[in-house]
Amino acid sequence: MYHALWRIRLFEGHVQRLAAAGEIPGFPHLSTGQEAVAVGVCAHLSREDVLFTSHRGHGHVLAKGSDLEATFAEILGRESGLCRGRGGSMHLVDGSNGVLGATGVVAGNLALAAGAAWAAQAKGERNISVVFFGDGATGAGAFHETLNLAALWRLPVLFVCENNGYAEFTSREEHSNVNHVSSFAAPYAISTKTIDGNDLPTVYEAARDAIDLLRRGEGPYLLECMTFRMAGHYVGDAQQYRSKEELTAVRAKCPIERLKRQLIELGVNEADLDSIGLRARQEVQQAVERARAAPRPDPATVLDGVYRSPSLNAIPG
Amino acid sequence: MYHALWRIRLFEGHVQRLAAAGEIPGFPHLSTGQEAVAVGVCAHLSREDVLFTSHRGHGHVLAKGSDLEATFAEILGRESGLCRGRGGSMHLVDGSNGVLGATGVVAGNLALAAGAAWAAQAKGERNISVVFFGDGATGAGAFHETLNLAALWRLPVLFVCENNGYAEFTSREEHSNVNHVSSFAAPYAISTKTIDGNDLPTVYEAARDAIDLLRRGEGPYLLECMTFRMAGHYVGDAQQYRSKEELTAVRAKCPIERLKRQLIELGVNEADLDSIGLRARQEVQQAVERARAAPRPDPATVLDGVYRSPSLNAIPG
Amino acid sequence: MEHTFIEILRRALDEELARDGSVYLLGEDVAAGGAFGVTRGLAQKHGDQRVRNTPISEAAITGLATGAALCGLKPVLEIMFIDFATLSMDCLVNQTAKYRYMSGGQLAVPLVVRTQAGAAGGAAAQHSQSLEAWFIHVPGLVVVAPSSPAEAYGLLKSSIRLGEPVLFIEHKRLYTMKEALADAELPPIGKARVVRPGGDVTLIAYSAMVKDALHAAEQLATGGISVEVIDLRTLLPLDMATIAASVARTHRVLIAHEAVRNGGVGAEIAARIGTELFDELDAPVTRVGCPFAPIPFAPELEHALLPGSGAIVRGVHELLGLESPE
Amino acid sequence: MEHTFIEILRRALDEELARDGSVYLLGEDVAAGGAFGVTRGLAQKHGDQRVRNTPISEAAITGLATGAALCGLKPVLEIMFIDFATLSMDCLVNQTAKYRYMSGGQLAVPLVVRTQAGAAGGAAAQHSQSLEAWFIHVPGLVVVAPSSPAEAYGLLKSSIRLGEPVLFIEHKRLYTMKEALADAELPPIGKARVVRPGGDVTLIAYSAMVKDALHAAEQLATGGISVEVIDLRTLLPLDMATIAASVARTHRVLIAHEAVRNGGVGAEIAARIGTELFDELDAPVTRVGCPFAPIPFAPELEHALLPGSGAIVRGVHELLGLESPE
Ligand SMILES: Cc1ncc(C[n+]2csc(CCOP(=O)(O)OP(=O)(O)O)c2C)c(N)n1
Ligand SMILES: Cc1ncc(C[n+]2csc(CCOP(=O)(O)OP(=O)(O)O)c2C)c(N)n1
Ligand SMILES: [Mg+2]
Ligand SMILES: [Mg+2]
Repeated sequence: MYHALWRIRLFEGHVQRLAAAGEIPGFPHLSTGQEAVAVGVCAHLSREDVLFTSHRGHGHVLAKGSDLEATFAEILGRESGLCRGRGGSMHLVDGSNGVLGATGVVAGNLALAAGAAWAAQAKGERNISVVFFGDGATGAGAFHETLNLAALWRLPVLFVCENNGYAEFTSREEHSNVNHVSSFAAPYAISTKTIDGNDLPTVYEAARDAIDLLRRGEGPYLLECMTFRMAGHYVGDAQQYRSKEELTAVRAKCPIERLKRQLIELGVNEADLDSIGLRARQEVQQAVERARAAPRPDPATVLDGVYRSPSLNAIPG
Repeated sequence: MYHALWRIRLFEGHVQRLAAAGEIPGFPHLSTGQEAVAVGVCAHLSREDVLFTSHRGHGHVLAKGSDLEATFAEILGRESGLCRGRGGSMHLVDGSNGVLGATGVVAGNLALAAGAAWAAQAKGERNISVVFFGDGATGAGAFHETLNLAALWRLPVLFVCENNGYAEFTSREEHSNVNHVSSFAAPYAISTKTIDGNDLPTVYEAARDAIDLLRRGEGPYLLECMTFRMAGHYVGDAQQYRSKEELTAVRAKCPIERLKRQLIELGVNEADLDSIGLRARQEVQQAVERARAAPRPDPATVLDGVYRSPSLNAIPG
Repeated sequence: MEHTFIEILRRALDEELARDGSVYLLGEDVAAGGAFGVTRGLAQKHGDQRVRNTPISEAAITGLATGAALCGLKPVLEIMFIDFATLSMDCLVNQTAKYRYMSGGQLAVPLVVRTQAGAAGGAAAQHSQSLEAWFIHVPGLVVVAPSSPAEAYGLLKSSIRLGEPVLFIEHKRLYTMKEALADAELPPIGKARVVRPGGDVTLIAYSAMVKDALHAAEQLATGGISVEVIDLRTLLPLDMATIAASVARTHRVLIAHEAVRNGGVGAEIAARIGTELFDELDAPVTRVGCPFAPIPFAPELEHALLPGSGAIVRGVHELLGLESPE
Repeated sequence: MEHTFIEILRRALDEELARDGSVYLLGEDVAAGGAFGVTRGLAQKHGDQRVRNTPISEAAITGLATGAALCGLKPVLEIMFIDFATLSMDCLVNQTAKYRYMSGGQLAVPLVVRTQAGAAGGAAAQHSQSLEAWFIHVPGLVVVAPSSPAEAYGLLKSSIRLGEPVLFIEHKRLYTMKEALADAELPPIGKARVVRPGGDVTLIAYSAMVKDALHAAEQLATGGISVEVIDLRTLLPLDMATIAASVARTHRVLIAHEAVRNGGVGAEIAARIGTELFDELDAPVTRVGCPFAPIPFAPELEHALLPGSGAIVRGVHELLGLESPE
């Protein structure tokens, strides 16, 4: 999992670099600093379990096991990307791997995740549905409507809130009086827990317990992971709204450094860890280069695939 | 207030009778059985305090002091109605009396009520804003978004939920695992109370305390009034989904009968109470007859008043 | 034997539930029969897992149905009034409609959203709207608006089997209309039909307005004017071929719908006819639609505002340069 | 001296905040300057009560602003992307737009909803839409779409002072456009303007498409084709008088907008021209708009899909029956 953390961290590093260089369209949102949540939760998911995420979803998709190159190619807008370049950073979908989608709409995927859980329940499958979202999403009505439905129908859906204390440039205090997202679960008697999202072992265990409960049909579950955005809201955000002290403090909380220290204390030898990091570095580097070399979509195909049937696709204007 | 309860009860009786007779357009929703909430809360409101309500709002409008005849005329769709026949039962507005409106959209007025409270706060006025809504409205995201905002901005708004255990034909249990609407206030640390909405003295005192708190700038407040719908969801609803026993039990809980017994116990003489009822009966009867005799809107004016300026009103098609 | 629009919708849903185990109904009060009784008895027959009540959460139930559709169910969601589809717009427009395209074809959303629209009997401004025009502007959606019970039966089944997100619009004024069920095969989505042949004017309508169009055509026939009435059936996609064939014979077109005329579906149809059939037109395309105001409550006002067969007759007379009787 | 679109919006808001104590700004991150910096510094200058951050609650903040407008404030609400106005539709359409009419004229909603629309730079399917067509279909609303900084300055001020609910649409591609501020008096809402006079073709556009229209007109001029460019400024109400005066001279019309062509604002304009100016037209009204697909992410695809000056030039050549160069 140390390796998985690095894959995400380095992947996001390349996104940052190439976005700044103008090679990546749009305005990607990095998950740098929040990797432990993605890795700790997805460690318990099978391919059949479905995952939904938000605008800050690169890490979740990689942690679920999607291909580095195809994911990066999508963020570059290439034909070899997960969505053939149609989706982009905020709309990653990898159906064959159970990644049913990121969304650019805050709280936009919560109800869809509940719907996927409903489908599993209806078909009598034991798969679960997981959705990642930010603390800002709790201001949206869809969050509360979905909690009510999920509790009422006992849906096997895991709501994972990455509470990083900010929504864009505005801190949590200005968004709500509610400090802990987990407190929204109480009225519905939804199982919930607030944990340190920067500590991988903690996330791993909490997610395991939550998912066991879901597989027993005792869902839903709301897992609040306290974490920190090490980068800006999106690539290019100068973060004037955050003090130097705050940013240094955040860096000190780096989940990767932390796991490294823990592993070393457990007797793992540092050189081995560094070589794991190095391996990740090479993998990501190579995937990124392959993605950058991949062909761009053919403009002639721009109107294809709005509908399945060509007759419908022929709609003019 | 005994008189006020009767005014509403009898008013709704006429609505029921004339709707059944086809004299009232649309599908009016009666507040029969829920009168004590309207009367107990509105007793503490001045003309300057603003009121918003739902599709089941006749009683609230009357309790706020709007004219019997003009209110009934609106429900009949007459030119002399509060909204000149443009609004109808679900869209009663009496601006001069602080009734800023009913709505046909469940939970549709909650945020507007918060906005009115914001205006009062911004202007430094001590007026408050009150909004009545049903338990079903708590399934709507707007309810939760508004609670968050009201708490965050400390708005002087009183949320009064009439929890009658039903949303249309579906009982509370099928709408939510949350039995008490007041429990939604906890995460926001909003002051709240669940009371017996069929007991006028209880409602009166609870509303007084809540409104005192709002006037001190310590708002918002969520007041949950447990009550019962003595009629169907709308006039014409056969209520097959409710058992005979249930309906008899509900009738036994009649807030008017209950207040009468209490007053008699307090030594008020029954004849006086009956004469109050009789007076209300006559008032309402006369108002209804005058409203029925009132002129209908002139079809030639149908396009007027979409905008203030005639140039805008001239928009074709 | 004749059935009402409501009975026939119920029968179509009943048959699809029986035919395909992946079809599920959900919506407010649907297990209790629904606000208009369309789903009455279906929960008892197919079980409360197949026909499920939801809370009053239009946004979430639209998302729920979309997510379930992504995972193999074929949900049929009821939004009680199209006026409340305003609460579903984010999901329908930003997610449901775009999923197939945004995912590069990986995922589809086989979802039917049944909703009820139109003005009648003092339902007033928030329960009477006709908002279909918004949806024909959204790539990825299909919009169906049946004009009679028999039409609704076939079109609802075709919609459920289409495999795309379909907005299925039922007009409240048609709910009590009776018709016998002709056992034809299911109508294809995207094909209009000529309901009444005629040679002088092409009259294009859909939903409840088809009734008014036929009524107007009757009246006009007595005056020796032969009107061809086209029922669009689907508003997205639009069947221009059927329209073109008719206009090539009549050279005169009137488009009628109940929705507000400004920015309505009729605008798109008129614009396309004006461009694609420019040389065929002997007179300006005429549109009949609701004047620019919310639907008022009072019956006199509602009646004065709503377009009907009278407005169509006047429009046709205008189109032919004739004096209207009244 | 020149200012960007963003700077000029800021100045207009700043001046209105100073001029009228009942003007309040609210929206997500507006006190922090807003996602695009439009409101930068205004909270510091006018206080955080006048310029207020809100949670991510598009539905509730639209209702909040509407309720406040009913009680004497003149809120200016920012919805960060028009794509998220989908979450405001219930309130805007069912309440805000109808309040004046439904209340029989008792109440008004002096509210401006500023929002940002259009495609650019890979913002992708959920951050690139042009949805103005929905709103011209809603009686009670006013829809304004400025085409340049100077225009935005006057139109925003006029919108704030109008006393009606106004949807004010800013195109993201215009935000960095620079222009000097001509100290003219404020433009009236509802009047279009001729941006470039010409005799051969009337080219109708709005918002960012006016730039492309002018660019196309330049190109066409070199080919000896004289194009009159009209900037609509307001989409609801529509200024048909200005359009009619132009068409009476040119007899040829092209309407261009970035929004999806099907069911777009251009449909209504084309339909009205086709009816009201039938005898003036020497050629079919041509519409240039986005083909029927969501906005794709990849630059090549986005570019291929979006209409621009090239499409306009081709359209004008078609309109004149000329072979297009390419
Ligand atoms: C419905 C909606 N409103 C506004 C936005 C603009 N926006 C994008 S991200 C964001 C902040 C989200 O904060 P949070 O949910 O905490 O996620 P984080 O960015 O912190 O991971 C906002 C307001 C949006 N994408 N969707
Ligand atoms: C947004 C919305 N969805 C659905 C409806 C249809 N509807 C009207 S009343 C009602 C039930 C409301 O229940 P509740 O809020 O408890 O109020 P009550 O009728 O019990 O007073 C429903 C679903 C509506 N008016 N608005
Ligand atoms: Mg956050
Ligand atoms: Mg109720």
